[in-house]
Amino acid sequence: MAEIMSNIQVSPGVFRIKISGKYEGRIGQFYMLRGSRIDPLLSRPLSIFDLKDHYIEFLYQVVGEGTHLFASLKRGDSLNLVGPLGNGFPDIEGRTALVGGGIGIAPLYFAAKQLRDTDIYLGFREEACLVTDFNSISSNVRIKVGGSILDEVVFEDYDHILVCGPTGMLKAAKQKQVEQDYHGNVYVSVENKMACGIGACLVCSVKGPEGTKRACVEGPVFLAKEVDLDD
Amino acid sequence: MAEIMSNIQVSPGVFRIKISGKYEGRIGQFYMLRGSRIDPLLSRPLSIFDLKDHYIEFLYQVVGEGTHLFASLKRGDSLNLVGPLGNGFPDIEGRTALVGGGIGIAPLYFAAKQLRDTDIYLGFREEACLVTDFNSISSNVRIKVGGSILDEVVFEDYDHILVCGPTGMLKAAKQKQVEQDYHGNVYVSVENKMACGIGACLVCSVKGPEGTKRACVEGPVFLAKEVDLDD
Amino acid sequence: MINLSGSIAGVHFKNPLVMASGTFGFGKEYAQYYDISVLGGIAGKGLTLHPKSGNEGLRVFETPSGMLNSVGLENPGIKHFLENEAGFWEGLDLARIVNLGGDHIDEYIEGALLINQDSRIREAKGLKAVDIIELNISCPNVKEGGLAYGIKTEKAREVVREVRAVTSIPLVIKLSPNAEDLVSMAVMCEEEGADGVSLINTISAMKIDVYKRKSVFRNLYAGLSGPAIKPIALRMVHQVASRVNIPVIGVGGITSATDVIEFIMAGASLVQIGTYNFVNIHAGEELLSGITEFMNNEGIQTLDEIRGII
Amino acid sequence: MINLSGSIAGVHFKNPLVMASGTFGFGKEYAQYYDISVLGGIAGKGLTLHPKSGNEGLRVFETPSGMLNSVGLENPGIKHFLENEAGFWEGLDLARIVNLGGDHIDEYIEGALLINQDSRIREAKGLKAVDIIELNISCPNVKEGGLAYGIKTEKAREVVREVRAVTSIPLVIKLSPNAEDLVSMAVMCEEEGADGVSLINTISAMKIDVYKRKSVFRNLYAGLSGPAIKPIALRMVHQVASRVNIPVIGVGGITSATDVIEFIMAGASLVQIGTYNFVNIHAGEELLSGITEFMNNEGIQTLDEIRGII
Ligand SMILES: Cc1cc2nc3c(=O)[nH]c(=O)nc-3n(C[C@H](O)[C@H](O)[C@H](O)COP(=O)(O)OP(=O)(O)OC[C@H]3O[C@@H](n4cnc5c(N)ncnc54)[C@H](O)[C@@H]3O)c2cc1C
Ligand SMILES: Cc1cc2nc3c(=O)[nH]c(=O)nc-3n(C[C@H](O)[C@H](O)[C@H](O)COP(=O)(O)OP(=O)(O)OC[C@H]3O[C@@H](n4cnc5c(N)ncnc54)[C@H](O)[C@@H]3O)c2cc1C
Ligand SMILES: Cc1cc2nc3c(=O)[nH]c(=O)nc-3n(C[C@H](O)[C@H](O)[C@H](O)COP(=O)(O)O)c2cc1C
Ligand SMILES: Cc1cc2nc3c(=O)[nH]c(=O)nc-3n(C[C@H](O)[C@H](O)[C@H](O)COP(=O)(O)O)c2cc1C
Ligand code: FES
Ligand code: FES
Repeated sequence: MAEIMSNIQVSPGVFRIKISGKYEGRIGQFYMLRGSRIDPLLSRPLSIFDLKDHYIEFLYQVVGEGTHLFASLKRGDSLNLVGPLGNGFPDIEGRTALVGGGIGIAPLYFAAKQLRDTDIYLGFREEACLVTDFNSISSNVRIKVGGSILDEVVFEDYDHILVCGPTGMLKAAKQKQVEQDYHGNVYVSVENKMACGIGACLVCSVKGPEGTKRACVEGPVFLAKEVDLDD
Repeated sequence: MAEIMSNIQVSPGVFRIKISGKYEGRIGQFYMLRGSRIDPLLSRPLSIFDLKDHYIEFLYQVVGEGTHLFASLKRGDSLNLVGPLGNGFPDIEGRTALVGGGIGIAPLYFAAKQLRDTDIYLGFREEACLVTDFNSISSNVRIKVGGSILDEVVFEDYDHILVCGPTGMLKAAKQKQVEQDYHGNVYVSVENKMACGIGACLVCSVKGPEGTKRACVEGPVFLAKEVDLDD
Repeated sequence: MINLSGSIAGVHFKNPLVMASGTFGFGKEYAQYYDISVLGGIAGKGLTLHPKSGNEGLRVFETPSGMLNSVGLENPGIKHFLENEAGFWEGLDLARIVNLGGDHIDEYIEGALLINQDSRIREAKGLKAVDIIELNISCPNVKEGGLAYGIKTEKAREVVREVRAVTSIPLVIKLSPNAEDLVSMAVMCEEEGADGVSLINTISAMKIDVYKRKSVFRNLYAGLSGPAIKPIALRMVHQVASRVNIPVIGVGGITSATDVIEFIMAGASLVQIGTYNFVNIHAGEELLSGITEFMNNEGIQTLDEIRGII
Repeated sequence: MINLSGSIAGVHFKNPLVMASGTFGFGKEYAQYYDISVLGGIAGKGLTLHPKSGNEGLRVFETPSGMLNSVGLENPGIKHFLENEAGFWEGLDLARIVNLGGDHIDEYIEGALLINQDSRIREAKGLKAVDIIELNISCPNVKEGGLAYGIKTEKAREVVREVRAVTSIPLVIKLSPNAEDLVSMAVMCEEEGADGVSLINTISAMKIDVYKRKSVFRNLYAGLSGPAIKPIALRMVHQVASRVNIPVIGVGGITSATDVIEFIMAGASLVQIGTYNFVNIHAGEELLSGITEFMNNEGIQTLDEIRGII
C-alpha cells in the first residue's frame, strides 16, 4: 500500500493523483491500481503521467466505479499499485509528434519530458486541461477543443507519431497512415480491458496480421499497422 | 442520503456518529444504515443512541466490513438510513434497571434519558467508555470492567429489567430470572442478523414458546421468557 | 407515450416490475414506504398447505455481492393467507401472484384446490384476490422438499400436470437453477399447459464457519441470491426464452433499471425483484422511474421493441 | 510443526495451494513477483492439440464480486508448450499440472499421447516436467467444444475412459458446474480410474450491453469466476467430496486463507486459486502464510485433522 500525497481535480471529472514512493517506468508504461477492498474486483490500468524520485503521478478520468473510488481518496489514504507494466514506447531517434485525445493526453506529459524534438498535439472535446503544465515543458504545444486534433498533424513532418486517445482516434490515425502512404512509424496506445496486467490471463489480446498479442505485455503501445482496432 | 455531522472514536474500535436531520424513535428501536454502494449488500441495524430535534446519534463497534466502512466516514459524507424500526421498549411504570454489556450500552443512553426512576449498570470487558455521558444524565450509574455486571443487579429491587448485550449475557439474565423466581419483567434486546428490517423476509425470526416472531418487528426487545436464546 | 404494460394469460401488468416471492411479504410492509400499486405485480411469500415454522438456527448470511438465506418456507399456511391477507390483496391495483410451495405432490394439489375454491367464492361476490399461481418447485431450503421436483424434469412434470388439471387460475412455474436441464424443464412446463415460467430461484450454496467447524446453516446448504448471481440468471433466462413460447419472468440479482432491460432483451416478459428490496426499500418505485428514463433516452416506446432482441 | 502437505496419486504437494489453469500462465509471469516454488502446485494455461487464437472481441467483463471471461482457450498448442515452456517447468520445485482441453475426443486422446510420449523421453534423461494431467472437459468458452463433454455424464465417460487408457500420468478431471449431475459425473470419473477431480470451472453466464443491444461477448455467454461464485463452488465441492473416494481439488472464488480452510473442511484435498491472482499479485505466498497463521491460532497440525469435517 502506498500513500497518497494529493488527488486534485484538474478539470471536470479529471483528477491528478500523486502517490508517494520510489517508482520506475518508461514512456508508455502503466501501473495497475486498486484500493484495499476486494470490490470492485479488478485493478484499473493507468498510464504513467509523471515520475520523480519520490513519487509517481497519474491523470485519470472518472468513468465508472473504479475511477469514482479513486476520486474519493484523499491525502493520507492509501492505494495498491503494481508496475511498471507493458512494453512502453521504444527508444527512438528523430522528430516525433505526440498526439493525445481527451484523457489520452495522460502518457504524453511523461513522454514529452523525456523525448527531444517533439511537437505536442492535444485535442479535447469540451474543455482543455493541463495546458499550463504542457506549455511549461515544451514550446510546441498545439491545442484543439472540438473537432479532430489529428487533422492538424502533418504526418510527413515527423519520423514518429504516437497517438493516445479513444479507439476512434487510433483508427483514424491508422487510416491516415494508409491513405497518405506515410512511411514513418505510427504508434498507438491501446486501452483493452485487463485482468492480470502481466501477461498471464490473455483477456487483453489484440489481434493483428501477425497473430494475437497481449496489450499488457507486448503493448499497450503498438505500431498501428500491427494491430486490428475495433471496439 | 443524510449528512454526517461527526463520527468520533470514543474508545478503541467504538465510534459515535451524529447524523443530521429530523428523526423519530422510541427507546429500543433501531435504524438500518448503509453507504451508497451496493456492496456490502445488506444494511446494518444500529440502535438509537440519542435523538434531538435536528440529529440522531448511533454508537457502534467496528466488528466487520460494514462497521469498518462506517468508521471510515467523515463529517460531510453521507449515509442512508431507514427507521425507526422495531417495537421498542414498552411504556412502563415503576423502577427499572438498565443493564448493558459492551456495545449493548448503546440503546441505554436514550432509554435512561427518557425513563424516570432508573439505575444504570454498564459492564465492559476491558475498558469503560462514555462514563461521563452516562453520569451526566443519571446519578445512579454503576460500572464494572471485567466480570459480570449482571451479578451486581439485585433483580428484586426492580419492577423491570432491560438487558442489552451479547447473547451470553441475555441468556444469563433469563436464567437468573428463572433461578430467582423473579416476578418482574426481564426484557432482552436481541441482535439477530437482518435483511429487510421491516418484517417482510423472515430471516430474523426468533423462536419461542408461542411460536416464531420477527426480531425486526415484534422485537428486538422481547420479554426474556418469550424467546429461546441460542447462538 | 411510453407503454410498459404486458400480460400473462390475460392478466394485465401495468409494467414489468414484480416483487419476488419471499422478499416482499404480502406487500403490507413495503406499502408503508411507497405506493406499491405503482408496481406491475407482487408475488407473495411462499405458501404451503399447512403452516410451517421454517428452519431453525441462523437464516441469513452475507456473501460477496450476495446473500444466503435459509428461511425454509416459514409461512402461516394457505388458509391463514386466504382468511387474513387476501382481503388486503383484493384492494390492490396490481397483478397478485400466490407463490405455492410444498413437500409432496398431494400438498401442491390440495393447495391449488384451496386457492381455486376461494377464487370461485370471491368471484361470486364480484371480488378477486389472486390473479396467478406461481408454483414453486424449486425451494432449496426445504429438506426432502420442493427441490426434488425442481431437479428432474419428469418428476416435475407430474406436479405441473396435476396442478394444471385442478385449477383454471393462470399458472406460472418457478424454476430452479439447480435443475439438471433447465431448458427441458421449461419446455415441459409449456407442454403441460403452464402459462409461463419464472426463473431463477436461489442457487444452492454453502458457507462454513471455520472456527466452529460447521456449516453456518443447520440445513447445511442455503439459497444464494443478489447481484452475484445476476450474470448466471441472465444466461439462464436467455437460454429458456430462446426455446419456449410461453412468457418468461426473469429473476435474479436485479439492482438497476439497466439490469431490468438486460432481462427484457434476453427475452423476459416480466422481471422479479428480490434481494434488492432489502438494499433499497424504495426499489420498486425507483426502478420504475429508471426504466422510464432509459426508454425515454433511448427512444423506445414499448418493451416489445427490445424484448428478446439478443 | 505444521504440516500442510498432501498428495494425489503419489504426486507430492508441499501445501494445498495450486494456481488455477488460465489464470497463472505457465508460471513465469508471477515468478517475477514472488518465488512460486513456495506453492503446492500450478496448473498451466489450458492447452489443446493445435494452437488456438481464442475468441474475437471483448474477453473480460467485471461483474459484482466476479468477472466474466471469454478467452476461448487461446493457447500455443501442446507441442509448443512441450518445446518451449516445459523446460521452465523442469526446474520448478512444485507439482506441475498440464491442463488439457479439446474440441473432440480424438484431440484429447492425441494430446494426452503427446504429453505421455514427452514424459517418457524426459524420463529417459532423468527429467520431469509434468506431474499430473488435468483434463478440462468443462470450458464454457469454446463453441461446440469441451463443454458438451462437461454436461452429460455418459458423454464425458468416453473421454475420460479413452484418455485414461492412453496415459500413465496421474489424471485429474476438471468438472463443470454446468454439468447436469455433478455428483454422478464425479462418481463416473472415479469409476473410470481418474486419480482425482477438480471443480468448479467457471459458471456459464451472460452480460448484455443495453445500449448496443447485444451481448458484450461475441460468443454470447462467458464464464463467471471470482468471489461471487464461492458459495456455489463450496456447496458443489462438499457434495462431490461426500460421495467419491478420490481426491477432490476445490476451486472457485477463493480470496482468503479462511476460504481455503472452508474448502478443506468441505472435503477438498487441495484447492486452486484463480481470479484472486488478478486481485493480489502475491496471492500465493500471502494465502500460504494466512493458512499457516490460521492453523497456529487454531492449534491444527495437519489439514487431515479438519479435512471433510463437515
Ligand atoms: C494500458 C492502459 C492505460 C490507461 N491509462 C489511463 C490513464 O492514464 N488515465 C485514464 O483515465 N484512463 C486510462 N486507461 C483507461 C482506464 O483504465 C479506465 O478508464 C478505467 O479502468 C475505468 O474503470 P472504471 O471502474 O472507472 O470504469 P468501468 O467502466 O466501471 O470499468 C469496468 C471495467 O472495465 C474496465 N475498463 C473500462 N474502461 C476501460 C478502458 N478505457 N480501458 C481499459 N479498461 C477499461 C475497467 O478496468 C473495469 O474492469 C488506461 C487503460 C489501459 C488499458
Ligand atoms: C436491532 C439491532 C440493534 C443493534 N444495535 C447496535 C448498536 O447500537 N451498536 C452496535 O455496534 N451494534 C449494534 N447491533 C449489531 C450490529 O448490527 C452488527 O455489529 C453489525 O451489523 C456488524 O456488521 P459488520 O459488517 O461490521 O460485521 P460482519 O460480521 O462483517 O457482518 C456480516 C453480516 O452479519 C450481520 N451481523 C454481524 N453481527 C451482527 C450482530 N451482532 N447483530 C446483527 N447482525 C449482525 C451484519 O448485519 C451483516 O449482515 C445491532 C443489531 C441489531 C439486530
Ligand atoms: C429471504 C428470501 C426468501 C425467499 N423465499 C422464496 C419463496 O418463498 N418462494 C420462492 O419461490 N422464492 C423465494 N425466494 C427466491 C426469490 O423469490 C428469488 O427467486 C431469488 O431471491 C433471486 O432473486 P434476487 O437475486 O433478486 O433476490 C426467496 C429469496 C429470499 C432472498
Ligand atoms: C481468464 C481465465 C481463464 C481460464 N482458463 C482456463 C483454462 O484454460 N482451463 C481451465 O480448466 N480453466 C480455466 N479457467 C477457470 C479457472 O481455472 C477456475 O476454475 C475458475 O476461474 C474458478 O476459480 P476462481 O473463481 O478462483 O477464478 C479460467 C479462468 C479465468 C478467469
Ligand atoms: S491482462 Fe492478463 S494477459 Fe494482459
Ligand atoms: S429482517 Fe426481514 S423480517 Fe426481520
